[in-house]
Amino acid sequence: MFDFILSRYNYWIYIILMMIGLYAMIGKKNLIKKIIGMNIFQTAIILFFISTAAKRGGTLPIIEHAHGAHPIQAASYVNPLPHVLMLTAIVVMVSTLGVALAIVIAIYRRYNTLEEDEILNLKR
Amino acid sequence: MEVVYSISPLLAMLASLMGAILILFAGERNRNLREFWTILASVVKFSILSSMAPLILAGKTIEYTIVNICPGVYLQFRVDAFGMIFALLASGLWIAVSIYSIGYMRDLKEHAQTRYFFCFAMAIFGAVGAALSANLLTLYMFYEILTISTFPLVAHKETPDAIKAGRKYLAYLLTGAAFVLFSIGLTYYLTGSLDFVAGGFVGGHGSRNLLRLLFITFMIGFGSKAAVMPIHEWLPSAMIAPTPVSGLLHAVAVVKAGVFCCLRVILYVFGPNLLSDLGIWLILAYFVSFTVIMANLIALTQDNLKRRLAFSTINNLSIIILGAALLSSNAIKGSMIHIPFHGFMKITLFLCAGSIYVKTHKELISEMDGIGRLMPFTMGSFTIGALGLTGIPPVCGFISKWYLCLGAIEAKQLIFLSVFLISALLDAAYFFPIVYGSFFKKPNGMNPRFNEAPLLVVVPIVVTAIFSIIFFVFPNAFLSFFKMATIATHDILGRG
Amino acid sequence: MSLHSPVLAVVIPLICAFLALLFGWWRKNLCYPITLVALSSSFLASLNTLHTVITTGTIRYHLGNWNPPWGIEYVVDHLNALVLGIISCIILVVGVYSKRSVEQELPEKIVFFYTLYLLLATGLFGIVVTGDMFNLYVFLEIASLAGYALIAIGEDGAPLASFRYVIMGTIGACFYLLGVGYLYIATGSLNMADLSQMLPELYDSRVVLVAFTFFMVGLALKMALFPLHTWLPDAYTHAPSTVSALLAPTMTKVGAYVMIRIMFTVFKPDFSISLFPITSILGWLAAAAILFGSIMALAQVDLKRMLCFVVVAEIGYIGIGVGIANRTALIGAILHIVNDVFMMACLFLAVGAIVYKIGTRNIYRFRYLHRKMPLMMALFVAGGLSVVGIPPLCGFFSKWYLILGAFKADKWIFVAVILVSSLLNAILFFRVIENVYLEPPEAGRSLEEIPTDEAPLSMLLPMFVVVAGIILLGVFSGRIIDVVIQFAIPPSI
Amino acid sequence: MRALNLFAVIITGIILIYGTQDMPDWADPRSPASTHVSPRYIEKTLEETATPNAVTSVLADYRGYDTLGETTVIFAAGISCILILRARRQER
Repeated sequence: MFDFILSRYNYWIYIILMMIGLYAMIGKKNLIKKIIGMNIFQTAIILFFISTAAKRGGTLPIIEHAHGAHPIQAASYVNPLPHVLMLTAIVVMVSTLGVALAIVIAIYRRYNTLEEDEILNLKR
Repeated sequence: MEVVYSISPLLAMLASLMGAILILFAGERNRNLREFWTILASVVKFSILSSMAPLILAGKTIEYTIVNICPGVYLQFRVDAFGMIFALLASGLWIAVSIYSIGYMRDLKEHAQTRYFFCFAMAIFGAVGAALSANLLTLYMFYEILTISTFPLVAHKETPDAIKAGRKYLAYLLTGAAFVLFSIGLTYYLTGSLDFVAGGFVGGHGSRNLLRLLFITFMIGFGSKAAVMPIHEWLPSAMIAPTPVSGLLHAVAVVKAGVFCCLRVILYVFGPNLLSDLGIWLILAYFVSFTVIMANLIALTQDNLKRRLAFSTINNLSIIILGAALLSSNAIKGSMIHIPFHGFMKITLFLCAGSIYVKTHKELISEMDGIGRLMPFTMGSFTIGALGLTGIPPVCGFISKWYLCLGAIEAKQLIFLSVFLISALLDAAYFFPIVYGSFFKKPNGMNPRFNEAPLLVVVPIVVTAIFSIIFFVFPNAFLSFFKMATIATHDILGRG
Repeated sequence: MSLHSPVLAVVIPLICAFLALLFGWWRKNLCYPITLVALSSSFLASLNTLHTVITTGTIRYHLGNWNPPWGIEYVVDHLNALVLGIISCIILVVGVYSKRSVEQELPEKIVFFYTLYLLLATGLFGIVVTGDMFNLYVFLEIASLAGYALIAIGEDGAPLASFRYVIMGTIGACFYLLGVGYLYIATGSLNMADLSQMLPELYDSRVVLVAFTFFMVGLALKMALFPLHTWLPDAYTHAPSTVSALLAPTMTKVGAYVMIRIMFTVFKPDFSISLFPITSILGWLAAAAILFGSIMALAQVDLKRMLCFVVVAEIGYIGIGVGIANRTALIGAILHIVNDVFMMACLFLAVGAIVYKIGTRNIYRFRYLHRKMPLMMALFVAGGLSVVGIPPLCGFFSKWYLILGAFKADKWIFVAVILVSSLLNAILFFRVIENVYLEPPEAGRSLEEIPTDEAPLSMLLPMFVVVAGIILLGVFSGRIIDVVIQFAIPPSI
Repeated sequence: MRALNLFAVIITGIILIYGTQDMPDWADPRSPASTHVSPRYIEKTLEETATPNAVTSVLADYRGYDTLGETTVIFAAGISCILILRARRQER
């Protein structure tokens, strides 16, 4: 049992991070807090992906030795694919964040507040 | 049965579709051109249809397939004797009603006439399409086109009452259509086919109770259009529409299409054998008998002429369904010929009502005393129509009622024979006071001088009235309705 | 040429987006022609793709010439070739339409508008043709980002609606990405074809179950399936007319396509139908969506908002077809994707034209509209009747297949739901039709005095195309099924 | 409402944790992710792309198309921000 928890604790930590982020996204009334939640959520996903790349005993996926000296062992380098995916995902998430902030600015200019319920009151 | 492949059903359909489009293009500015298209389309359509009649009378059917819809179901026309009766009736009366409409609408300076004539053409398109359909899905398509295109006609006056009537019309008919769609889906699920077969095709598929349910949903669906009680309420309300529309609704297209579909389902989907096996025909027969009697009793109490005629229509529609439900050969024949005969007589009556309205703006029977002296042609035609609906010779209504009564005897159902007879008595009871009052009572406050409606209005009335008499003397005159009904009956019963 | 057509369909709008920005800097009115050129070449490429798929079967295109599963692969089979063709057609049509409406509503932002418009098109096309799970995510985000921004520049409430859409959309996309991550942990692959081969052995793995759940929830958010539709009505109501007309037909339908793709290609039908009974849950949710959408639509007086709820209901139709999950119902669902793209485009384009001309969307202020815009209103009625399900307009035929499918699956309650919603739709559209056509004229003012003030040709022409599409799709639905759709359904169903 | 949100979040978390039960142990070199597709990127990167850094070779070559998409996202985001923000200023 302890082994089981120990071997997966990293995933669990990210999942807890995700839950925090998700709660902020759907539960908070302040728009900026929602965006912060979104960021936490996305970061948790990035960490989750990266952690799948890990290999015990693996090192950076940069091939050091020259051709032909030893056959290259995949097991001795960590998995490069999740890193690549997350490089893309980080950019995507930053872009989302940027657009979200731009929209928040637009909202603030119109309503002079960032509290969702106050905005709804103003609209009424 | 020999099948002839021919494009003429499609051409007949295109005639009214093109007519409708041309009417739209002509628009309000070119009124004469627009009316010309209306008449031309109706004449072309009728002549194409009647050119097919000889083949039908020779016992053949005409087929034309447009496109596949789903496995085993095509968008397809198949003209058989029964469909031909209805198609000829609808397109033939369209000519009369078009001419009449032109006179009526111009005389009353109605608004939105382009929309009116467009929808009229579309309604006929739908009705004839339903008549020529080879299967339930094609039938449903044209049935819906008919329903939708009639809505603007019902609500034509655009007064709050008219809009309310239009809503009621749609509510009843679209709900009915939902039932129909349900039934068609179920039929396809059970049998994998939707093609009409004389004598029915659903037998042997599904459990008996499922088939009973199917029959009931079919009857609720199509019955809504045929104004079977208790789903008839929309029809009297729809009387608010201009009179030619009421004529179209009652005599030509809409309710007749409902009745036509009911008969299609009874005779070509279920078939007499299956229905008598399921025993459900008796329920249907009692149900419509109730409508037959009730509608006439209500008609007695109506003072508005058009409403009285509306209940008379409800009565006659149920008589037609009752005839088919009796499942005997004479009754089926009688109900089939009652479709066109009632059409001719009822349209005469409605056009008369319109003619009175055009001239005197009167709608209440109690105000019509002595009107026969003003409008002898109109009221003379009215008398012919009334006699016919009561079933008195020498008007064609007698023939159909005679066969219906024979059919009731043949089916050994004397109770339904008495239904026919009582209904005829009641017919007399509410028609003859009108005739009597208009000719023999003194008009109050009216100048009893000859003052007939415009020519375009009167001529169609007289023509349809004369036809009602001709059909008595020669039941096979012109269109051979009687012979077609015989062929259709033979097809249906001959197989079982 | 035909070999490259799927990728050309995606890349041409992308390149032209840069060009539009570049040339737009110099001359503002160059954007519109560039957009049209891009979209029409994209459309031609899609047609070519569709033709190739029909004649020679599935196209596999290896980007950068790396074999899958190592590289990214485009896989175009009958399903996505059809969706690609339809979507590119509508995007082009809306593009043609956009000119006047954008000039009126967003005069200052034409350049950026068209740039984003093309990027949105790129994103949607990319989602449809790709055969790689992660690539799909990237293009999903391109489309979504462009969508967020385009919605945010709408009328008064638009930024807030758009912000909510950002939040919900991001949750959806992140859930999808989580699903990809879980599948990656379980299999090590991102390629759809590769995954579908490896997954059957792992169907009892909890990782795969969770991945599947997250795909479904994420996509349900993206396609606005009840009860996760909450972002849609606000967002599409407040967006500029052209944007709603672009997003309402395409975005949700692409979401539905992805859902079908994942349920029946990445995962095998026996998993989605029996091992993990997502289809029955989906069916019930969709039935609720249909009723909810139709009833909520009844409560609206704003025509556009009403249509937004109709979109929610229409998504339900697709969902119900997928939920019933037999061959007939799936034909209905896919046919409904196709039909719905055209019907929604028709309705939203008409709303755009109404707003352009009279500046209100309140259906009780549509009096005389049939005098002002006779053609536009006639076309609107055609679209409305199609949604109601009047044959021979296309909306009927997908309903017909859905009803047949429901009968075959013995789900009579779904038949009832579909029929009831047709009636509710009838009330909806006849209410509008009544207000347009039958409102009695004001006292002392005859109808003849009201001048005709028809929408410009650049709006009418697209409407004609769309309505022609609605009629032709209806009449030839049997043919479309024979040639394309029947091959789009996995043979094991 | 608050309870409902919390409930949804907790359900999500539970489902996610439920899924981890069948995952390979953390950093297990025999996990599918480490053995199925990715080894080729490491073993062949020098040979096929002449790039010692496997991440770079995947980013720019094997899955270069994703990177094109990534730059497009940035482009879209930039245009979006201009579109949203500039518009407001002009309205004033």
